[in-house]
Amino acid sequence: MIDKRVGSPAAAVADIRDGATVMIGGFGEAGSPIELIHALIDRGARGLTVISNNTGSGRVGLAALIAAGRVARVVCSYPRTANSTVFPALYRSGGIALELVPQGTLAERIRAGGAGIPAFFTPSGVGTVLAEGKEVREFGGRRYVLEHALRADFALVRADRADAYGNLTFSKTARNFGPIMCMAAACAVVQARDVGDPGHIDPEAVVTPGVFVRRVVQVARPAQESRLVREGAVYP
Amino acid sequence: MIDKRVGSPAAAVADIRDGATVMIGGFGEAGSPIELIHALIDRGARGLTVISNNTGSGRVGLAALIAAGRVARVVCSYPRTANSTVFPALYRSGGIALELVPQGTLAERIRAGGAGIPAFFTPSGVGTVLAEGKEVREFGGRRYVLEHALRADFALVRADRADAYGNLTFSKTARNFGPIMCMAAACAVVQARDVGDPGHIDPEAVVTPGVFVRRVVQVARPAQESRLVREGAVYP
Amino acid sequence: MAAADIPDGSYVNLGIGIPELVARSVPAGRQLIFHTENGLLGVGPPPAEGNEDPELINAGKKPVTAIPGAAYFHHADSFAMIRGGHIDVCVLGAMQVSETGDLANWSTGEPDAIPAVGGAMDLVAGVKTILVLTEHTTRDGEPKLLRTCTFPLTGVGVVSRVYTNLAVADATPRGFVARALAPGLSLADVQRWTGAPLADGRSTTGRAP
Amino acid sequence: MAAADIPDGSYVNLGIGIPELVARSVPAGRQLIFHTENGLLGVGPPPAEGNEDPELINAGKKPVTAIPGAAYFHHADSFAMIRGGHIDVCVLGAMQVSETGDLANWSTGEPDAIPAVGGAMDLVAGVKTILVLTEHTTRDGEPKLLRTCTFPLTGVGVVSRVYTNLAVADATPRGFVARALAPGLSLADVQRWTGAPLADGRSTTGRAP
Repeated sequence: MIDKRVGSPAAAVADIRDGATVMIGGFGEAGSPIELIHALIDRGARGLTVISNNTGSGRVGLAALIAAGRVARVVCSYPRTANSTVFPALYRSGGIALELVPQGTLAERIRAGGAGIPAFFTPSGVGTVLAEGKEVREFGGRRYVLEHALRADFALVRADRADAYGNLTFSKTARNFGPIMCMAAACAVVQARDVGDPGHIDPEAVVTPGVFVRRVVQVARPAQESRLVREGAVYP
Repeated sequence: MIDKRVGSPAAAVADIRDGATVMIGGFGEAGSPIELIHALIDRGARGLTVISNNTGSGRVGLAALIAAGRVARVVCSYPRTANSTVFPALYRSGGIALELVPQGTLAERIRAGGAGIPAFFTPSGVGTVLAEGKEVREFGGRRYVLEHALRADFALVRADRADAYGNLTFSKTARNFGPIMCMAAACAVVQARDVGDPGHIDPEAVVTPGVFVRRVVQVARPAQESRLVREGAVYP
Repeated sequence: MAAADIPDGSYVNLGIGIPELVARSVPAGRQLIFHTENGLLGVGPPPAEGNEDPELINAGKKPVTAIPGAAYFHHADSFAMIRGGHIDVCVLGAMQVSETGDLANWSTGEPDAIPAVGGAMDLVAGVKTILVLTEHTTRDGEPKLLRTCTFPLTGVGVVSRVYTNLAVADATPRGFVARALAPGLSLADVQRWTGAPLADGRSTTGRAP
Repeated sequence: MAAADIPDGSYVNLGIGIPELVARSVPAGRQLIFHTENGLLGVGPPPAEGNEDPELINAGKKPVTAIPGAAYFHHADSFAMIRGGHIDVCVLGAMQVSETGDLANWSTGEPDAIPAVGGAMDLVAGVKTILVLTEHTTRDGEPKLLRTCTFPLTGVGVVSRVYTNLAVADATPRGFVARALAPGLSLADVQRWTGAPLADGRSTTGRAP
């Protein structure tokens, strides 16, 4: 039987190599796959390119991955948040590269990567520094900029429910980038609160069909990033 | 209160004018909004451009709209089906224009229309007659063709459940083109089996958020097209 | 005042910070549906203390609730709503607004600033009506309403109307047009704090149209 | 035979008609998940008579069922799966296949034909491995395996392998390579019905690799 369940976050990320491109889900802490990120820190891969909406907060999760010096480059829409200090300091010192992308363009580039669309035109950013050097074309009297698809070797995503085939549902606004990152990565790795056999999820309610998911690991009680940050936690 | 419910299919399509572009949901009979199409026939608008995956079967629904001479042009991926005779005859006689589009390109052009993407590159159709005259560009050593968004004045769609805000769910493979056509039309008109107040649908289970829908009309027991065709029914 | 100008039944996105306050001043009898770009249509009021859910937040990453009739969706679908013109009104903050409606609200362009744009460029490109809610000047008293923005732009010719503590003014192809002034102020008073010519477009009733 | 060549755990799309039969001959102990482009992953066997649901059909518009662990989705998402390379194998019918893997399966190009392409062009452009299941010749005995297709193309260089009633042959940059022949036939026999040179690529065991 097809069974995408793996036993631990460590096993789920064991083949992420130096130099890999990794999409990391979440909008702030909502949907951030904190246990998978910590397993990636333990794994030790370096020189990563991380595609994520933010850069984490405090010294846990994504911020801890960056603090550990594992990330060479981030592709991101909003790399500063409340309690975000690790990325700003590293960026100012020249220790990390940044490709800044408007949030909707980031989402659409990821969706395009998953959907086999190599490039598309968008009105977002036209006439701004983020469109500099890019092709601009007029359609119907309005100007649009050409943007290219984003793909990744891995995606780390947090879901709510999952089944053995990799079908997923999400919780409220923790859905955010998860579904499209699963589409755009060669190997989508998902931590889910509740994992069951096929039939566990109503086929009408599936948000991410299993074909987009390679591995599922159950994390029944994920850590809450904001609480860890308040408590001053540092990983590892 | 925002309430998108209208009293009848006739009221729901009362402002569809001659020359309008109308997207019509459905894949064969699954998801075909037959009561709305019949109301459109009654309404009498002519010179329509219809965007739909098929061209209907028998002499009811979409086939009846075409048989009534109301459709000047169809944009379609598969204009012949079992029991499809109206379109083929009219097409051979030069009575209707056809823009043939690969099914995935049709879906993506509609989605693009709804998502504010004026054009995108796709690998589908490269090297075939359907790409003739279109811009072809190489990305990563592979050739892609530029395709443009489709939009419409109206969409006629069949859903399963709906609420007063226009949130929708669909039934099984009757979902097909409904969600993206709601996105791509200035006025999306939906017939649904079951219509209720806000809160009627779990926010996690909503397939089409209400912002994409203008009007909802309850049709508790929609006619079954294949049964009508078997019975030799003719509309009107 | 901005809330009063938004038509009944509109779908509205509120920017982070001051614009979030618009949700509290919707006139009685009027219904707006609030969108947050991180995947929720039908944002409700903040939760009671102790009921915060870290997975139910707005674009400012603050806890919110969902109204009956809400819907959740992923980021690509959320920005399809924005980019596709389905959101009627967006209320944003501003660092600078030009007289023809250029908006700068994401970066001062200083070399050591951490650039962060979020969804602002998509919102101004896709939402039908962009309203700006801001102080009339910077903390240092520099005008924010200018002939031309000096900071990096968020969008070109996108702002319809600006609501400040001193005035309500439209950005038009022919420059700023004042629609209303704060009580006790003359057009000349407001002009003094404005970095571009301010035409008088007040209706005879003195009310914003 | 085609079914036996599809690896365990593959996601498979079956074209309308003969290819649908592949679902019936999956070897024991192997699991394939079937995709239909009209919005279902996890297509099950046909329903018992009387249990047909007109809203649960496959791309051929025939009633199907859904397996436990299935998922429904809309057309744009379905073709994102196809175009994005997420479906492993597609089995299609053919009118003509060229020796380098060009496929013609949607139109004879005759002036009075009603052109209808469906999802075939997206499938051949997006699915990793395209297998063709067809009679070796037309009803009139004309070869379908050719140096160059004469009918309008569905895709260029897309077919990996062709399964016919006479042979299994790969389409390669150097032309057709026979991998297996029907019992009792020689390569010369099959060559006679083939419109392009057919190299001998049979393994010593005589089994398709």
